[in-house]
Amino acid sequence: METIADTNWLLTVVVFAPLVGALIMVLIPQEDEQSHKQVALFTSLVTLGLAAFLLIDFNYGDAENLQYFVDTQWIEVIGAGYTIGVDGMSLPLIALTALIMPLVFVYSWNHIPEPGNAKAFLILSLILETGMIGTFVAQDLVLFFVFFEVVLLPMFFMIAVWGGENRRYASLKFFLFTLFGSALMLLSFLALYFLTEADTFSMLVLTENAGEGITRGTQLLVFAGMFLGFGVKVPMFPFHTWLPDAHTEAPTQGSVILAAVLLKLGTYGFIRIAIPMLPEAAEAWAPWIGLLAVIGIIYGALGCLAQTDMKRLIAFSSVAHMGFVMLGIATLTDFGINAAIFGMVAHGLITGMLFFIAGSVKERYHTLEIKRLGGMLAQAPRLGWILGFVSMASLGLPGLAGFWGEFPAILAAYNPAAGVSEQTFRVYMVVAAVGTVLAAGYLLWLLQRTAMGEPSAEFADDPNITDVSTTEWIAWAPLLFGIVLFGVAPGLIFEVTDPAVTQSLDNCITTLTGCEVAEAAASSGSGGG
Amino acid sequence: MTHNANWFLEYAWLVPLLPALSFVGILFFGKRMRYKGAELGIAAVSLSFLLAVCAGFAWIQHHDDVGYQAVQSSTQWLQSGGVEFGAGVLVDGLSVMMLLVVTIVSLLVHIYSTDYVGDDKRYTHFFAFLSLFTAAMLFFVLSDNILQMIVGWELVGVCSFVLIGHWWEEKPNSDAALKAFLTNRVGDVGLIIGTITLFFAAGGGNTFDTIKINEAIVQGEVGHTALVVASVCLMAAVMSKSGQFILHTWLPDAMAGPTPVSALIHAATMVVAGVFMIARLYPVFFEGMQIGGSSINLMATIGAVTLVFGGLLAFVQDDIKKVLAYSTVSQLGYMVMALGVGAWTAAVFHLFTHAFFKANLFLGSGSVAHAVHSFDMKKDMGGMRKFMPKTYVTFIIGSLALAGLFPLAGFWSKDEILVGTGGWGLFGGTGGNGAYTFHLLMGLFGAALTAAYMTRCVYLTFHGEFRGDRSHGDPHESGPRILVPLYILSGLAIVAGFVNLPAGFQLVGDSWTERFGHYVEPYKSSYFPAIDHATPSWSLAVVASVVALVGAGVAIYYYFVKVDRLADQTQQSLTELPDGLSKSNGLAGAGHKVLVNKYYLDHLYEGVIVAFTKVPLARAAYWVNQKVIDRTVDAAGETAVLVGRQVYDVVDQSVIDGFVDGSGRVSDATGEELRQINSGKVQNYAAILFAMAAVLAGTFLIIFAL
Amino acid sequence: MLLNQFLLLSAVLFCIGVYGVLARKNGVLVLMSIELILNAVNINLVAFGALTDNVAGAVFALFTIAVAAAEVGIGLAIVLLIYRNRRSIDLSEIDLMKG
Amino acid sequence: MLAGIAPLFGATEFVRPAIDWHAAAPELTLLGFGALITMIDIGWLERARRIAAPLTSLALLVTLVPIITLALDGNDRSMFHGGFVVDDYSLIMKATFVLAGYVVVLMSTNYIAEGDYWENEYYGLLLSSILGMILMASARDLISIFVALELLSIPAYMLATWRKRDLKSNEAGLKYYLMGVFASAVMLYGMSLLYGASGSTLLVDINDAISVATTLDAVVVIGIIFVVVGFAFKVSAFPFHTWAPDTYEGSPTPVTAFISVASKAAGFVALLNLLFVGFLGRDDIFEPLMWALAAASMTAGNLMALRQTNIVRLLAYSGVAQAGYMLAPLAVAGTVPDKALTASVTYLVIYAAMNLGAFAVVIAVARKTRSAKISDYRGLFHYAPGLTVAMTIFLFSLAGIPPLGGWLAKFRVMEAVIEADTASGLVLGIFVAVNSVIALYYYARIGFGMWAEDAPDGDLTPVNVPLSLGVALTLTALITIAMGVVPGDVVGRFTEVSLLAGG
Repeated sequence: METIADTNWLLTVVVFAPLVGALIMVLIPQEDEQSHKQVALFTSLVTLGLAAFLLIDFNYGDAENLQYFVDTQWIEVIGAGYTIGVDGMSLPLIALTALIMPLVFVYSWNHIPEPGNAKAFLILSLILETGMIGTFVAQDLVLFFVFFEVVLLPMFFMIAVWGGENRRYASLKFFLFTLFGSALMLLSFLALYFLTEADTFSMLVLTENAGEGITRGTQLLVFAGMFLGFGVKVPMFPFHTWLPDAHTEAPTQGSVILAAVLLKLGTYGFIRIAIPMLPEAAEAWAPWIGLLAVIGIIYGALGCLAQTDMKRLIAFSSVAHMGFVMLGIATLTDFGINAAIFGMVAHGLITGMLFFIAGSVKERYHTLEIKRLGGMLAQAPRLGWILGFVSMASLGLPGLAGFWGEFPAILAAYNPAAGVSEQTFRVYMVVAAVGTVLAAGYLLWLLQRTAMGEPSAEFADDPNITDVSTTEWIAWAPLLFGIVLFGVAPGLIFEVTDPAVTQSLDNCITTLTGCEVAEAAASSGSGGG
Repeated sequence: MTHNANWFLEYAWLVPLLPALSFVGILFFGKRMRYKGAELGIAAVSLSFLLAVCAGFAWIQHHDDVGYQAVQSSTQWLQSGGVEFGAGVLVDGLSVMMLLVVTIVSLLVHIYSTDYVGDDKRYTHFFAFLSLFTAAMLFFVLSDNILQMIVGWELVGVCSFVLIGHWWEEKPNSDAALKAFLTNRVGDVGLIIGTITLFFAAGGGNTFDTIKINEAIVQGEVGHTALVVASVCLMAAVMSKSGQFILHTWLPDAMAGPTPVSALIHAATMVVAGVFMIARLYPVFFEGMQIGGSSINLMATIGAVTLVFGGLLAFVQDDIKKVLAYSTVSQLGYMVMALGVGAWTAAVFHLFTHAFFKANLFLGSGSVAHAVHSFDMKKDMGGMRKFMPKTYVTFIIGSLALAGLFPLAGFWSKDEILVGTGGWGLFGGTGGNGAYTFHLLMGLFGAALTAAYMTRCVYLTFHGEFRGDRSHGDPHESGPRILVPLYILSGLAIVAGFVNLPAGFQLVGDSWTERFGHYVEPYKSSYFPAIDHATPSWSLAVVASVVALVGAGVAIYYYFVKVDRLADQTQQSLTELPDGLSKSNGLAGAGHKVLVNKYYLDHLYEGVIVAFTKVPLARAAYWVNQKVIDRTVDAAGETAVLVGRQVYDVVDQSVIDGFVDGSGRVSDATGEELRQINSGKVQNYAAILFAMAAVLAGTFLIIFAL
Repeated sequence: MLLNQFLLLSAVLFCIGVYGVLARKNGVLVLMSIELILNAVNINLVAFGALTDNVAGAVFALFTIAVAAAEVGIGLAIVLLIYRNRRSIDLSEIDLMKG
Repeated sequence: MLAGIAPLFGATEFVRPAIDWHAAAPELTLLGFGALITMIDIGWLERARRIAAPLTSLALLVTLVPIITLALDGNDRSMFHGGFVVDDYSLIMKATFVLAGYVVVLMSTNYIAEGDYWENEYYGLLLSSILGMILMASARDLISIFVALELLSIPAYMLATWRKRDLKSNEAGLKYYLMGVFASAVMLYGMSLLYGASGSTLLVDINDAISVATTLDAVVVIGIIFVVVGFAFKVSAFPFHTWAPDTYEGSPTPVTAFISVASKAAGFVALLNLLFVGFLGRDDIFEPLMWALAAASMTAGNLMALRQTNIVRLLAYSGVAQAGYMLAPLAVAGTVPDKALTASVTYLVIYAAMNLGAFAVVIAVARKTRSAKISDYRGLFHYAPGLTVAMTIFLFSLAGIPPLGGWLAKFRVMEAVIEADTASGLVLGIFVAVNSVIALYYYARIGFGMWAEDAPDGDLTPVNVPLSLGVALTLTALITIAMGVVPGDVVGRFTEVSLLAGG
């Protein structure tokens, strides 16, 4: 594997820069909140800067191969390596994470949720960032697992400490669900380790190997373990119930991070690990994943229609949106998986933004009960319009980012990968398309109830209800811009992901057709790094 | 033309770009401008209009030079799965025609709006979205692939949503906006699926390019099943966008928006997007619906039903804009029916003429409403002729054009549609793609209806005595910014029909006939099916005119003669005759006396036409519309919410969450039980220890030693 | 000399000891019962050692005896302590902590 | 009977066995210091109080020296026909015991000094108990195992009863003592049977003898089971755990920490010695036995912990569950002995760090609240953020959340049971996975209370953490994190051990 020797350190720095910031903040006394905010913001900006450099420096002509590849020993005794690298599949997600965090810190500038303590809050956020970026760059199953879990604790506390009324239940539920999933996922990782001849956790090798030498029955079981692990995180129906609770109770920043990045860890796991490593099992499970995905789409939408709380509604909409992402993945086609990655980024921007709005609404109205809101367009017109805009993006309006996650996923379902039942997926396609109607239904309904009409008597003369503030503008503008940019020029993302996705699937297909091209696969599949 | 003609065709993408830039400009800087953004919008649309005109001339030249060859310029938009998706413009007669229609109507509406919504608090915002709509619509008509069409299709839908809900303070307005958007979304399901089917089925697979898809179909490379599926699915989209029966209910509700919006979006341009799409992807429908070979098909039938249904509904409206809205539904029905019977040019031509006279009528109604601050013909209008003579004239011209009276624009286009049905075999009319006699009859019936309801509308609005509130003084004529667009549009309503005089029209030379069809219809190009053109028929033209005149005549007799006279007698401004069957009050009694003493025609009218058409049929249609179709739409929404509640309460909260919480409780309870082991008594502990040791020993002994 | 006799004796002693530990309420008697078990062990060890002609068994027994002495010493101390504090050495009453 | 023994004495000239002083140096050092402290106590009485704790610390640190030199030397050593063995496994365990003892001393310093207790004896007894433990690490003979066990247990009985006037402490000591003695009696009976079946007290010989099925199978089965039961008591595996919560609750907290970590580890060491050297040939017996114990311990321990209101009792039950995890690899010890041993040792080392840390926090918090109620931990974050972060680290490490040390421990356990590639192994793996989730519930609940709830009575005076306790906390926290983040250097180098059969 040839490497770009000069900049290999870059990825490590990107991953751990937030942690360094967090360590510095540990040394600053708690009272000095301003310094904490500055350090946190600065750290995340540095990370963003590094990520931006990564984006520039990344060799797009070679997006299918891992770049900035580092492979050293980490825990020799268990054969786990510190193996990191980035290719077209992970690059957009890293960029998304690096972008979201500074916005969260900007927003936190004057929105530290109750009961305060900026120091702890910001440190946890930075640890989260390291965990999230780390998950996207990890190329070793154990490393992946560790980063995957690092995210858990800070999020738990974010909900538990800075959450709403019912935070205890929500945080525990979140924690238990995810841990349950990841425990089974770990079992699957171990099984992969022992069942393949290579005895390695290296994702590259396991991907090349693509389940060779594992009997079909075992593959199915191992895949099921990962399915649970990643599926809980996504979350897929019926493992989704933690999500609305977690979102509803989490502070705004927590919701944003949760929606924008955390949920993607699960779907990313599917496309990075579960499918390429066990293509045969993926093929067998695909109809079931697809089924749960479309159930999620419809179910999430129906759930939304039943909500009386704005934040909970947005949370449920995530279930539906991630359903589209999973449908794309379940087709096992390059179209579908490209769409899924796009959908992940788009959902991150859009739903993240929706949660920001919900947070601001809560701050102004001190309630998120849809019934009591109304007339936001009259009292805070910009806020109302932004809500309208983002709702449109969320319901998949072409020309905005959301569309490119949904439409290609539906498109891919028309013609799933060979070996996956076409009839079944065409039914899914129709159901998913119907889901778009419901999506429009609940989002517009939300918009109508909250933004349109006359302000209710309760809030009509409330001086608290002001329009978008400066910090909010700074925090939101990049997201809004991103929603438009990727909606108009979806190629920006598709062109990065496409080579990587195509290659990862090529490898699966090669294995499926039983070609003994181990040599060829070894040279191409592991290239780059 | 001094320029290289092709420049305007290749750079046609500038036409939508200008209003798009204007949208951004108005959005960010509009409030700070002198005229609050309106000037930017008008300037951009004017430029677009000029470019469109130039493109029109360029196209004519191009067509003369090289024949019907579309100019396509595209670039890669995105790439996925190794497939490249292009973005580009497709310029041919159809799109150039649409450019002209959209830009001119949009420009006039822009100008009109500066007065009409002049003191609106969201004036700037209104213009921003007018610009965006114009851009989106132009983008849509120029798309060279279906994916791009979807984008434009949805964007115009959003603009429609925003503009219908322009006065969102009132719940009915926002309801109407939601209804419009959601109904369209339902159709979009069809659009998405149909598009995807075409993507995989046509053009060797994996392309959205309209020309490639069309060519593949024309060359017979695409399986029939796929085309049936695609055409039926796309038809659903057309039905929602172009207000076809049964997805039309949003369109009358959409009248909640400001009148200029109704004129531009819900009469002239956006609602014809469905028609445009059929025209653009005609091979899909031609093959999928088997238009060429049969005498009945889904599309033609939907069109026919819609045109009659819409016409009937227009009868019973009291709101002037609703009359026009149902009229639009009816006219769109004509267009779809025309396409359904294979009369492509007739449909597109009707689209062209309809845009002008319907926009004219809408803006005219707006002018009246602007004066009386209401749209209710029965309550707040009447006798407006005296206050607004100029508006009256333009309105009359528009009505006549709509009614299809010679020689106004509507006459020519409607006549072509009737001819195109091929059902008029009796006196020399021939050909077409089959004998759609039923559709011809429906079309004729619709023509009579159109004339009649427009007569009613004109009477109620402009004749009789003013019934509105005079406390703020008399209504007065609108200003020039409203009137000038009305003049221009009524002028167009008069002359627009001449661009496509029927072949064999002996009054002019052959080089003046069928100009529109010649330049617009991609006949014999590689991406158009082989359709048969019907031969125009003098006899049908005469019959159609007579039918329309009869329709108008009956209504004139009813309103201008009978109602007027009764009004004179009773010294009241009446809107209709009291019910002849009821004698329970004085007014009704008087009416009844008049009735029984009059001509046989009365009986014919009362007993047959009115009694049969207006009262039961129109009212029945209205009842069905409001109580069945509309209720279905609402009920679908309510059911979804209800189901959502149920699913959420039962499945999510009880079953799934219950399972999760339940397992927690079971764990807790088990833990509690297990705690009993620790009784605190040390000898119990010892007993457990020894008992377990003994049990283990016993078990293993049994396993191993025995 | 039959090994079984010693083993049986040892087993019986063991059982008596276990019974005592489980059933007697008096702390001192429980301690004595434990001594019985330990002695059962000793008998076993010595018997087996003799059987296999191996000194280790006897050595083990010596260690056991020594350690048992220490253990019982501690045990008596604890029982005494409890008696001082509670004025009772009834083991069934000692259940301040449970669950 | 005597006739059988007499010839032995008469026939053989007594030859002093070769003694490798270096190998025995750790034990001898500790013994020397223990004796010294006792002497000083006897001589100086009260005046010795001030130096007792530092001297004990010194003793433990000095003991580390020979352990390190032995490790650097790297040779495996064996004495007394293989009854006493020094190999890398025993060295890492000795180091663990000594360090754990050191941390316990740090934790005890102020606790014992501030409570009205005898100090000199306390440290003397602590040292002898540790001596028993490090002896256990080298013991490969039934007799030395027994002696080591008693040497580590008997002082512990006394330490548990250290608060003489406290009824709970009395009760804790009594229960610990009675159960301990009873268990060791049962174990001894088992040992005597094993001796009978093999004719030797050396574990290697026992293994040779019992690996071949004989007519004495029943004796072997009962022997193995009784011996295992004796140590199952020591490691507080379900259902032999009953004493643990009561004793933990009643004992002085540093002693509890000592019992729950060092004493439990010693029990494991003995089990490992026995299983891997003595019974390895009979995996058909001990594997299912260990499977049952492991599965039952982790499940029951976790379930019982769910309803606890006292943090020490909760830690006791969590300790039962942790014992279950540690036993899990032993259920596949016959199939993948190396992996299983490594997994257990890794778990023990990491468990020692994180559990000691948790108790250190308990001690620190009790300095203010004078209670061990879980409800008193509410709002800890608001007045003792450092302690809260530390406690969070320990609890979630116990729960096995990366990147804290506990995850590596669980990972290795999972690795071992899955590598065995048997159905039972896999099922056990799922047991571990599911139990991690249950366990998380009660750990996270404490975490939630500390971080997210308000302090009872709104009392926000900070907790005064003395220096030595602070050192103990820092040490354990750092080790806990390091084990998870860079285990390659900390654990990997030491726990990749093989167990020397001796001889």
